[in-house]
Amino acid sequence: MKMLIYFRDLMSDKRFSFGFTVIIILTVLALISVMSPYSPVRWNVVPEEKPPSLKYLMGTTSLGQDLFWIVCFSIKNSLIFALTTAFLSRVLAIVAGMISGFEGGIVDRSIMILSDSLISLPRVPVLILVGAIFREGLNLYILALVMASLSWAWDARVIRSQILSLRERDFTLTAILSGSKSLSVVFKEYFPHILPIVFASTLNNMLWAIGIETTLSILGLTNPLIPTLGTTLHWALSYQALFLGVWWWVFFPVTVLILLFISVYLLSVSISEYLDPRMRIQRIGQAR
Amino acid sequence: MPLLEVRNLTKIFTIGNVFSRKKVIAVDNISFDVEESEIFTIAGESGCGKTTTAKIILGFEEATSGEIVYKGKRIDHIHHRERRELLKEMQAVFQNPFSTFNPLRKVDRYFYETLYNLGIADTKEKADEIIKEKLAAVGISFEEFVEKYPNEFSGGQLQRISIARALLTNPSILIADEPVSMVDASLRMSIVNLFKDLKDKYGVSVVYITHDLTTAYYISDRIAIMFRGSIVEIGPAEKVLMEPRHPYTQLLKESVPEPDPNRKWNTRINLSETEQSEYLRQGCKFSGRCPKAMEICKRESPPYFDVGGVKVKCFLYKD
Amino acid sequence: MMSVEVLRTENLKSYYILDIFGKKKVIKAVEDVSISIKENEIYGIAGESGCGKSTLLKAMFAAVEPPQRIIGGKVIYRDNGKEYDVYHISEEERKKFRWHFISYVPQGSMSVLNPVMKIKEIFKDFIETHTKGKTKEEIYEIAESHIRDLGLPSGILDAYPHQLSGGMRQRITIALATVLSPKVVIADEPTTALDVVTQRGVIQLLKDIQALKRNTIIIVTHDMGVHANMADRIAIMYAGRIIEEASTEEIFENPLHPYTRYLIYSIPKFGDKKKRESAPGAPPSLSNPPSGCSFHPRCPFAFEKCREEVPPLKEYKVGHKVACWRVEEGENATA
Amino acid sequence: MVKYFLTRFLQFLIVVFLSVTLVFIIVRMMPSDPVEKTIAQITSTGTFLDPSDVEKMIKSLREMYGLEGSILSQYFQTWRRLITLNFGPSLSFFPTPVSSIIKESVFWTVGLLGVVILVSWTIGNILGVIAGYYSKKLPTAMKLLDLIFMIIRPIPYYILAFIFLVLFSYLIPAFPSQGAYSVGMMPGFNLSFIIDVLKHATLPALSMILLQTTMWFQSMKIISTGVTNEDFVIYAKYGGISNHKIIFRYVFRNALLPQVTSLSLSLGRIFGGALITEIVFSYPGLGGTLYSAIMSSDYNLIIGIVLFSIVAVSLGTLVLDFIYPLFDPRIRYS
Repeated sequence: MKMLIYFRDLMSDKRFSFGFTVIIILTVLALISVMSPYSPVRWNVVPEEKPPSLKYLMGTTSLGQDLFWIVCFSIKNSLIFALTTAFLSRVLAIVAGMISGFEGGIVDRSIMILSDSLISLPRVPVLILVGAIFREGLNLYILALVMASLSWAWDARVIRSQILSLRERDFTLTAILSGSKSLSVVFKEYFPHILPIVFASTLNNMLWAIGIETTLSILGLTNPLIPTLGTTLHWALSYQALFLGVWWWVFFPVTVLILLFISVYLLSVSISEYLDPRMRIQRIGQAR
Repeated sequence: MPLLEVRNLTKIFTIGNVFSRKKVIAVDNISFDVEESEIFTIAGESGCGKTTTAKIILGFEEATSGEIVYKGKRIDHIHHRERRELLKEMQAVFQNPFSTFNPLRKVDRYFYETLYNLGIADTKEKADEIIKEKLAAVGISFEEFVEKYPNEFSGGQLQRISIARALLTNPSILIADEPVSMVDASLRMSIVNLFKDLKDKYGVSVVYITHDLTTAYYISDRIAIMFRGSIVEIGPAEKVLMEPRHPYTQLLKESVPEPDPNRKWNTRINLSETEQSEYLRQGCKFSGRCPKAMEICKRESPPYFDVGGVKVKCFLYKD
Repeated sequence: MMSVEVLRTENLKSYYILDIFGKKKVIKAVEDVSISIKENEIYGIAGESGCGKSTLLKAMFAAVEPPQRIIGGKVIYRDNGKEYDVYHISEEERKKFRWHFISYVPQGSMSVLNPVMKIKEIFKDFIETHTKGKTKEEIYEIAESHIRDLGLPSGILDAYPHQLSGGMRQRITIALATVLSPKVVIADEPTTALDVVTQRGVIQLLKDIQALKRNTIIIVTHDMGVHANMADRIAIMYAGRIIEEASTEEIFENPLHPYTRYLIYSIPKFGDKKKRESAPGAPPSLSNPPSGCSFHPRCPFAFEKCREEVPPLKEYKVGHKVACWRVEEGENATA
Repeated sequence: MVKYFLTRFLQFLIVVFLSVTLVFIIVRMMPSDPVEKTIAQITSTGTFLDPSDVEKMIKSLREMYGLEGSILSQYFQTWRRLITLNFGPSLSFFPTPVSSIIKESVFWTVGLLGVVILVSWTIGNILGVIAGYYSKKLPTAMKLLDLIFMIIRPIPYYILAFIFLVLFSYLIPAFPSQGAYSVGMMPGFNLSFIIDVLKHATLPALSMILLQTTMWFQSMKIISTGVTNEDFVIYAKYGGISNHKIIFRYVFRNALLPQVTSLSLSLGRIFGGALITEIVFSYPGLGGTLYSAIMSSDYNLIIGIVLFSIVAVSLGTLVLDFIYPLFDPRIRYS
């Protein structure tokens, strides 16, 4: 019931409704990939280099694959990859940020030194190094783990500073006076305040993950047999698709990527604005 | 035996990082007792150490040195479990009722948590019964209280609710840190009176921490005046506030604007511009501004002198 | 009385109109306020938080920004014998009154001075805006002599705000507001959040300025002690309306409105421990004020008429106005 | 002040220490032996090698990779190479030392990145402060700009660079598609060469400037919306101070502080973006060089560029942190 009200409020934001609609469409495409008549790793299952038509919605590739189904698989893999990365790095960020903020002292300082280093570390060369070292051995889950361990630092910092300021608020003391234990203070008192940051940063982390995965894949630094939007473009570019006039092989993945980026970004912007505690407090007062 | 004893309490905060550390003495060797069924006031300006003292008593801050004794037993450095047990005896009310409760949580949650966590009630019925009773004591009805977020109440209502929460455990002592300074003028006295009732009807002791000397005069039995971490004067409120001995207490009392147009100020004052240097000052911390400062005040920190039942930390009363 | 009017409001109404996710909310912060403020007086406005007193000040200062709006009424400035209806002149003309004719001292807050500018640069920006053709040196000279006149250390002009104590910042803000000797100074809770000793210093400064420049100060605070010490006349505000107005002595000696009586009699005094009572209940919400007299739900004397009709602010005694049906009835009974 | 500098410098040392260690660990995790891989690569090209020569080559390669000796001595070896800037010879451009290849390419990257950061940071912040100050009633042109920026903002560097390449180099052949200057052109300080260089730099620079401008614009807009609601800005408005003075002396100067911090924190990301963009346009900076090193499995060069990048970016961050007190009197006078 409450969720419905939130959703209705959010849908009145044009940015949200656009982003949400696009994401739903992309999710549907990802889901129907299970109905694909072809395996994504098999080549020469359809005639080569056919332009988009009713039969082949997005045309076919020089490898003899139906681009529509490849794109569906790619969306699925890219989304799963992004979610995995975002989830792992969020877990790291929340745990690190909360421990750091709540424990203080030497634990806090060590975590902060580590996260400060990670923040100023140029991640792209490091990831390219990882890609160059592992090459085809780099499956999406390992990449997700590596990327997650490189991308938790900023949000851990934000969460930590939130916790530090929440700790100074009197309601922390009230909770302790009410006999609550530390863990329950963190979850009941602080979590609602931290949630919006976590939410928005999850979406931003997904964006970053897809962006990096695409880049590494295009450069041929991941396993090219796993269909993602990046590897699809990798194949297209290595087959000189644009020179040979097979423009659709490039056009559709790029369009889907851009739609994905814009919609996720719009969702993150509108949701973080909506979940901002000050706005939430205003709405609570207004409910009566 | 006093209910609560604070003995030689000192708190030094270290600020800064590895490269430069600064020490600020927030509380400087203070001692006082709170008797059973007594309202004891700690009064002073911001930065005098009164809130730090309260936090140390409640166990939210650790003292640098000194002891806190409750009912003859030391309560600084006690285990978590004992600290939780102690919550049944000692509770607190804070300055800003809107920050006392999490704005994103319903207020009644704190009430049930207090009762369940501390093992005072085990069923919803029992809990509701206790909550109703305590709310009635502060003049709030159960119906207008349940299932509401903090900002659905007015400040005055919420401060009453905060007091009701503190009363759930039937505490013997209540630490109230500036409980009325954020409450509207037209409602302030109703809350002050509430503390008086708690003492008179239920025998609860209150440590009333305030910057407002008139309400302190109105409700307290005894009072300690703090300045830059030290208690400069301590004794029965009637004596301390009607005939202040310490020059700082005199300045403080004189500076209270009285609601009487026939008693406007006719003397002028000088303000200190350098709070930092007052903290670090040798000897009496007030000597830089004191109109009666003597040579000795700048060198030595004065001890307490007994002047007719009032202890004054000032060399003027040496003989 | 020989005193000349310098500013008045006529049936001023100012609301906040909020729009939160498509839901409209109207806060009636100032309702039908008509006050007349004289030259060379300190006029106090008393009331608790949320009674609309700050909104009234902003409307008088003609600094209304959305969501605040002027719904009706007038604000008249009287400068050099001419009257100006400030909401019927252009924004540019309105701005010309600032600092020359009317200026503003905000709440005793820490943050009205730009943290990255030196105090003298801040003074320069404000002075430069309202004077023409002055060199930098001349402007600094104006600032410095003003600071000296007020008995503040002139070295302070070279400091950054973060280097000053809270009390000093508040006094610098007052100096900044009065640097061009405005005829009217509006001070919104200038001593709230300051310690009592500092508060006394700030009040001392405001009184010094008034004595020096012989201008008008309109001071808003909830602290009746501050009013007793400063104001010549006091208006009591409740739920967006002025409910009583009289000279300070009269208000304290002979308060007529039940709310004013609570306000004054509930303040404890040294040497007097008799029981003090607050008004029952809580202040009303301005988005949904009660019918009739807005104090009636809390008033022990309320009767039928109080619930139905808004009492007018009427002068029952020379210089003493009250908006209360009980006073009206009493007046009728004795007449 | 001194305290501030010391803290930052310590931070710099820690970052370099941790990241060099990280790189060392990653390289150690290489699934296949890089020496065998290299040998295999050389033999696969059809070159005939005498078995005894292969033996010699393996030994020298192992030394070069620092694979001789214990893990600890290998680790110290990595540090020695970094401090002496001697990363050994490049394999694909044998026997040119890696350090001289880096020296050549770093010029292009620094030039490109410098211009991009300066232009985008300035434009983004100025537009952002105006949008933030007037956020309550944004002019239509600003609203449109805001919308366009919001759409461009999330696009990754590679994709935007690629779109620019396709649009302005293939479909509309207005700009060259690769390199820093035309093949056959003699580098020198003359007009035609400079024009040629500028032409080649236009697309990479533009695509980066566009992305980064949106980034600075958006964060500046949010920060200055906040600053606009601060008491000192409201008070300046009350004082009748003109809008442009308020925008630049009050809002901008305060909102700039977090943006300077943000620049120093984003340097790593921006640098990464530059690498990627250079790869797309085969620009001979560090990115382009890194790409060809990847393509030819020139591990020495890859490791050299990565280590160098980390130190260079940390150094850049350090310099920015050292400049920061110029903007903030609260640090200058503490």
